[in-house]
Amino acid sequence: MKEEGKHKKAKKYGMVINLDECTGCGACMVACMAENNVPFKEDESNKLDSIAWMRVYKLTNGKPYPEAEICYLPRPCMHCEGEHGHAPCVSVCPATATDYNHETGIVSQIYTRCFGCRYCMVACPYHARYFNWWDPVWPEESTKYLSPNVSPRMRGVVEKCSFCFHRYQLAMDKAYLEGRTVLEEDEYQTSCAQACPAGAITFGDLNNPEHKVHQLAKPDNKHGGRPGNPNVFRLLERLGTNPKVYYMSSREWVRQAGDNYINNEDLAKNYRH
Amino acid sequence: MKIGRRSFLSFVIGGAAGTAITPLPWKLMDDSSIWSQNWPWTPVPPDGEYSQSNSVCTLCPGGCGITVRKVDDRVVKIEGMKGHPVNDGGLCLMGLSGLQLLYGPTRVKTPLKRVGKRGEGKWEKISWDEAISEVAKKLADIRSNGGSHTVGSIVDSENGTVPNLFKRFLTTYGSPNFMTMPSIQDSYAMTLQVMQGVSAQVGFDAENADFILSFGSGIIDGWGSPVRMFKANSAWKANGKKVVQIEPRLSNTAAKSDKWIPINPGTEAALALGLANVIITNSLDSKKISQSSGFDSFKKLVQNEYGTEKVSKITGINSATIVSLAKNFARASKPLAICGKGQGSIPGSLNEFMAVHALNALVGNINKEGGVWAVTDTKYINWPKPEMDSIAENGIQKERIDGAGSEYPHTKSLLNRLAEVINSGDGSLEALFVSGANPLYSMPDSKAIKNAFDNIPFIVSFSSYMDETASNADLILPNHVYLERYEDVPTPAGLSKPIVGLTRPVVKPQFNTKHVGDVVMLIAKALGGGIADAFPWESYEACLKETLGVKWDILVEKGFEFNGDKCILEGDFNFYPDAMKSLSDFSSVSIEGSAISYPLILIPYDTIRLANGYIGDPPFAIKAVEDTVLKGKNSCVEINPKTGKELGLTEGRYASLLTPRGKAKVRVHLYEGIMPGIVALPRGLGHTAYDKYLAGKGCNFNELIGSTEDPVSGLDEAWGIRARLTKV
Amino acid sequence: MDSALIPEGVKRCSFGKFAIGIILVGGVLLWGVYAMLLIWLKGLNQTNMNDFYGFAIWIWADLGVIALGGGAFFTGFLRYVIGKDELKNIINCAVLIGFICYSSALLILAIDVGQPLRSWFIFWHANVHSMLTEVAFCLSCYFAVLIIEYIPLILENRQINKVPFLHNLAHNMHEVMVIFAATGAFLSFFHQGSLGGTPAVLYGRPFSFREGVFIWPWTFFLFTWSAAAYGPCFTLFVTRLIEKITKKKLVKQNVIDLLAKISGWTMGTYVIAKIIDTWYWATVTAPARGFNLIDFYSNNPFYGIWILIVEIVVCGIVPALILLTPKGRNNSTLLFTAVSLACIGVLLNRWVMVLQVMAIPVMTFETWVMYIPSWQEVATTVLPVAYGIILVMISFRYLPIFPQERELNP
Amino acid sequence: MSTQDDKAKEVSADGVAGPIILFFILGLAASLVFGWIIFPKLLYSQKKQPIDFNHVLHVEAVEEGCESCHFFREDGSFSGIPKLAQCVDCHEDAQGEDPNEVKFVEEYVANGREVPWLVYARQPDCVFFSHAAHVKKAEMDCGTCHGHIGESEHSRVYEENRITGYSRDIWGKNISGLKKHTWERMKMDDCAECHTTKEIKTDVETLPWPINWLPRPYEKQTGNKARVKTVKEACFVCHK
Repeated sequence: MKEEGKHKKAKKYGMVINLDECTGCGACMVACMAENNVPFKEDESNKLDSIAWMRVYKLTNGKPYPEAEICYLPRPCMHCEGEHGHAPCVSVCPATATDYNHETGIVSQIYTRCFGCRYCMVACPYHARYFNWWDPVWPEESTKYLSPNVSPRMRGVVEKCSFCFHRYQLAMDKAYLEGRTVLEEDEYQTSCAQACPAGAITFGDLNNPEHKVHQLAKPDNKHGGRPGNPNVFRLLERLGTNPKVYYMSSREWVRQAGDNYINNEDLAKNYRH
Repeated sequence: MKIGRRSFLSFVIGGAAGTAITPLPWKLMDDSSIWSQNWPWTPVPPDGEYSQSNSVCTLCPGGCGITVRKVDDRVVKIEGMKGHPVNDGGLCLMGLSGLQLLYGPTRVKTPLKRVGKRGEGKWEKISWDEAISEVAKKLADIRSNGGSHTVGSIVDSENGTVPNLFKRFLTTYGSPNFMTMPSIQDSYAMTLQVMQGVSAQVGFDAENADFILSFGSGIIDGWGSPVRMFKANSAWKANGKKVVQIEPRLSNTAAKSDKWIPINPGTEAALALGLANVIITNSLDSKKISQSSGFDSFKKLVQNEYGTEKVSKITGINSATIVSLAKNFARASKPLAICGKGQGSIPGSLNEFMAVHALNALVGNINKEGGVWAVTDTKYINWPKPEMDSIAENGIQKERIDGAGSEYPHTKSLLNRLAEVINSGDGSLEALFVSGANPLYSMPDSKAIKNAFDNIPFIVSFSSYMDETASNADLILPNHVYLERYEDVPTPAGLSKPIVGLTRPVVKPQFNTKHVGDVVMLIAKALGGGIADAFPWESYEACLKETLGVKWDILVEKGFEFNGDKCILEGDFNFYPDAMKSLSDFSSVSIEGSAISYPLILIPYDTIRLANGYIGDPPFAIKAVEDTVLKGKNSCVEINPKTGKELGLTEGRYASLLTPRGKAKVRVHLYEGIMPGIVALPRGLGHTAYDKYLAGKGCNFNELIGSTEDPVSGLDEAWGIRARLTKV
Repeated sequence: MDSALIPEGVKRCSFGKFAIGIILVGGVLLWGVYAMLLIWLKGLNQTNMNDFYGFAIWIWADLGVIALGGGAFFTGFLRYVIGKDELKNIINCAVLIGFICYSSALLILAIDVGQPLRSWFIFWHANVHSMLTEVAFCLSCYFAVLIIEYIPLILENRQINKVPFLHNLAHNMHEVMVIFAATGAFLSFFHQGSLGGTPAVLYGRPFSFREGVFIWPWTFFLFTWSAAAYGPCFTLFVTRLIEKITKKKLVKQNVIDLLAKISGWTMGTYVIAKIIDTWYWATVTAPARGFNLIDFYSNNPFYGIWILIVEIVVCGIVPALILLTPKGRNNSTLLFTAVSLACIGVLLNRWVMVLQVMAIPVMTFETWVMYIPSWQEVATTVLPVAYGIILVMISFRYLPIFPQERELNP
Repeated sequence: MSTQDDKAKEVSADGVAGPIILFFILGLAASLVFGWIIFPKLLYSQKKQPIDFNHVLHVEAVEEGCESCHFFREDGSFSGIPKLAQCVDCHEDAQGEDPNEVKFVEEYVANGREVPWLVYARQPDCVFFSHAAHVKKAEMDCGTCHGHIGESEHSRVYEENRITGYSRDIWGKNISGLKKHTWERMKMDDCAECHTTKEIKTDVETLPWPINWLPRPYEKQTGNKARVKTVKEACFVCHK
């Protein structure tokens, strides 16, 4: 009973990214960097050590010219729920520097608690977690544009997308002042969703039937949030990470690229039982 | 002795035991960890009062509305302005990283005077008074020696108050050499001129079209007003509208289109005429438009010369595809054909533009909903005609150095010819102003441009950034960046409804810079006489206020304003102007280089993540560039795996790219999305100036290509160049 | 020069020779220390780790030395708890190796974390769900136990032992050692297991993920068991090595034989369990996540199926069979081959469970990532080896590590 | 350690135990003195506020108590220490003879320079503290965290931890870390004290008049009680 009541109340912020509309322009990446004081260094072309909370991947269908197709896939932190909040990265952190918030469904990362063991990075199959290998250095004048809402990270800690949680905090502050405790859908939007020039990113409460994300993804909470919309999929659904970022594509090969399948496997049967 | 040692030990042990029960070790342990949590070299952004202000982004001709988020007097974020007619909340990655241009290390912080050799990077800081009197003195000398027509200026476009101040200045000074950076807008304007007899800008009612046929235009790669096109693209997707992309490479636009049709590059005009043939032959053309003049000649041309089989051979597209494409296009209720490759920085072949425009006319979408509109300039600049003295009168009668208006009577500016004219000694410039442009980087055949600039004794840059042109100037008079200044923003590229926007200072100028408009006026005033009298305004801001008149208040409040309804110019459509006659034996727009020594064809490609105009990529944007585009210090070229196999080149290999104009060391990226035999290189890399986050990364496409004059317009029509790729 | 410190009745090389040895190895040690300081001062950018390779050579070395150091707890367990009395003749060596391995592991961890000054957060803000927390707690506790086990050994130095109090203390400590040995065995069981759990709980990584019993994945038990099997092999390996270098017989063959036999049995059972685990993983666990076994071993320049064969057959079944046959145990060369193979096998297993896990792309649109350690990483990994060699040299020279030495070398 | 201790006992028969115990006690005493008295003095540097501020005087002069100067902005953010512009509303020119006011007007108002106040309660950059949540939603008094600062007539000395750079108020005056009042320490555990233990009911009945009279659609809909209780799963509540 109690569990049920709790469930009703809990929000589950998530995203639906329409891959048909995503143009791969990279605005989400930069909007995120600018919003979250993400540092940069002289050479960022080695993507193995380039911090990008939001990273846009380029997918190909593997066919030769001229049948080749490409699709872009923006990848923020998936804010996995796993089973009951046991996100792959959260349960492994030895110092409780990251947690799963049951009230919002957001996976946090506390930079000042993190001591840099990087176990969470190993645990995350999405490569959504980034380590500060270098001291973040801003050119002299450039520190002026740093936002006070997100603390700059120091060398030696892990960081990742927070679904712009500070925007939630600021919106809540305003709500409190106005005597409210509930936010409207547009009061809390992530920087990437707001910036996307193609309008491909939708953000909101997956548990709220009035929110657009819920209507698009039709998540089935009884079955680990599985999407009810046949064009919607999640990355690595079969691992049971229960991510809160849903992708939408009308193309079969794109949907299949979201997960691993062994040859001749009956896809539908295997994980939609 | 023994006791001493034991006593000491005992003292130490007592001390250790005692210390353990004092706060000392525990507090130190805690504090040292806290110290590691806020190392003094990690910045702590100060909090303060939040505020927002609206403005317009001018980093590209897109004209997006922006909302700037501030904390006290610091700008901390730039976002798209909700409800703005161009971008309604969205913003591209360049616009989003604008703060790095405002506060970035690439800014020129005070007027600089060259002390070393040109381009050596040795500067002396000077005051504004010194700087202005230096320019004025130089110009006064040139003028008194009868050389007023040898002073020129290069600005980004001809629209808006700032370019017009330059123009006015040159006019009253006595020079016709007002030059602008080339773009497809020039070709489109000329097409409208030639085929419709109107002097107008082109506008696309893209949002309302339902079948978009793009001849290589990078709809989502930065063509037109980028964010507006992104939005249109999403709307097409949502409403099931069709997009067909024709180009030899699977660009992002091609990837997002409903159908990608690879074509032999340079043969787009032939395809357009081939499609016209199918449409006319099947009587799918708009009956009303076929009454237009020249239709019969046009019909004859396409039916005789552009039969489907022949076009198929020229373009490499199979006949069935051509026929079905033509039929689908003609049968759509609001079809729209567009051209201008990539982001549209190369004007291109006028024949191609005319052929595509004819295609639009055939399906009757000129000045119709979802079609191509000829829109008037926003004529809000109505300054009184200046008084001209005799030197000025004389000077402006002289021929322009680039031959625009004389050799090519319809063309306004031909910057692409400047280098050759100067280098061949056919003309010379004594002084050059460059504002809002970086020709040394972004004009094709950079080497020739550099040589030409070396022959100009006095170059003044008004750049806010240490770009390639500024670093090769004699004097830099840094402008405020767009977040620090007022300026009108004329109708964004390709917009069907003319609007005017206002960019305004959201922060105080961060450095010792001055508005370029003010500087031009100050120079004019220092020169005195009629030149000074032509600028009666107290300051640029006063000039702008007066110019905009009643619009000023609205612009200050809203940030943008529509420019009336009567903006469409009709004109009489002519299907077969003289200029089109050369199409009778057309197969491909010419390309430089011999096929024997250069077996491959090099084409540029544009991506929205790389800026290739006046502004270089700020750090955030360059960070967003994929590692298949830029790897370490090298650009990656895209080649088909088949081509790779023939050349023995594998993924990631270093290779040497050679063209008749230059060479570069590149890395290979094998890509199934490109036609075999073609090499594609991204534009926007290979800067040598700006800051360390941009300089020295990759190679500049413009160093590898030359410019080819379009026989009709004189504009640059080069779409590629022959090339060789070898292992290193 | 230092003859007064050398145990009575044994011969040691000249001090000069010893000093040269120490200096040579000390040079390597200093190189490692230099690299370590570089890493502490400049940060982990000195390594070749990256966002895809969050764990690298160090964590492998960590898991490796802890597995090899497993001889300490298992021999202790056999000697004190089970009562295999003969093993008293090799227990000192096992304890010494254990001490070296565990102190090395802790040192490596201190280098490996991004914020060493905050590493105590693992205790203060412990997350009980994390395998690493369990590892940290058990590792520190067990290290304390090892210190306690090592102290009496130091106290047996000829000079120290002259002090009556210390002599008595050593004696008394030996008496109660059974308690520590039992505690050590218990702690070891858990942290070896937790280390096994470390990769196996990563359900986002189908290569390392294992299902399990209650809260423990199978590798929890596999790691413990493998440490029990392979740890004593390392003890034997080091003993043999010291024997070879000093050209002396130090432990009687029956002791060696007993330990080798027990090791053989544990290894044999381990290999069987490992095969079952691998089979279940390859046919049930991985396919359920969309992976064929061969997916984990193809499309990359290094990690081929050979790795599985070497680990299970060459370094598992083969040494187990040798150790299980009296002939194999009694043949010096065969025995040495077997223990060497065993050591390689367990190191390979740990490598695979740490490094290969990260090399494998999980998202379909990613590719394998290869990694080569930087010199700083190599130096810091060699550092504990050098330190270990020095400690062995000193301990062997001044402490009665091998009780049978005098008897065997009259 | 214990071995030495035992050893000391053992050799006491020899008559050397005396000095050994003495030295042990000496060592113990010295370290205690150092750790408890000298160390805190060394750890903190003392800084004076630029202007000696009289809260009492100001509270008397204003109408809305603390919120007259420390107010909420419309966007829900809290203004914190007043900016110069705010002070200038009253202190365009010196109103009295007080040397502090004169100094303030001459040095800061005249030059348009902000006063570099040292903020006793300044939390580290990683901490997100919502005044709105505490003051508006939970209706807590300023004093719960800030103590009786409103009743101070002088600005006390600001003590800064030399290692961390924080105000001493975060750790608390007492070097042992113990406190008597809620406002005496502002470490994370002190926040957690409230956040993990108190289940504060904001059911309609429990709220003071007139709030209990107002309709509260959210709680009604969901039957939820607002909670302070943030267990371990709520790092982001207070961190940024």
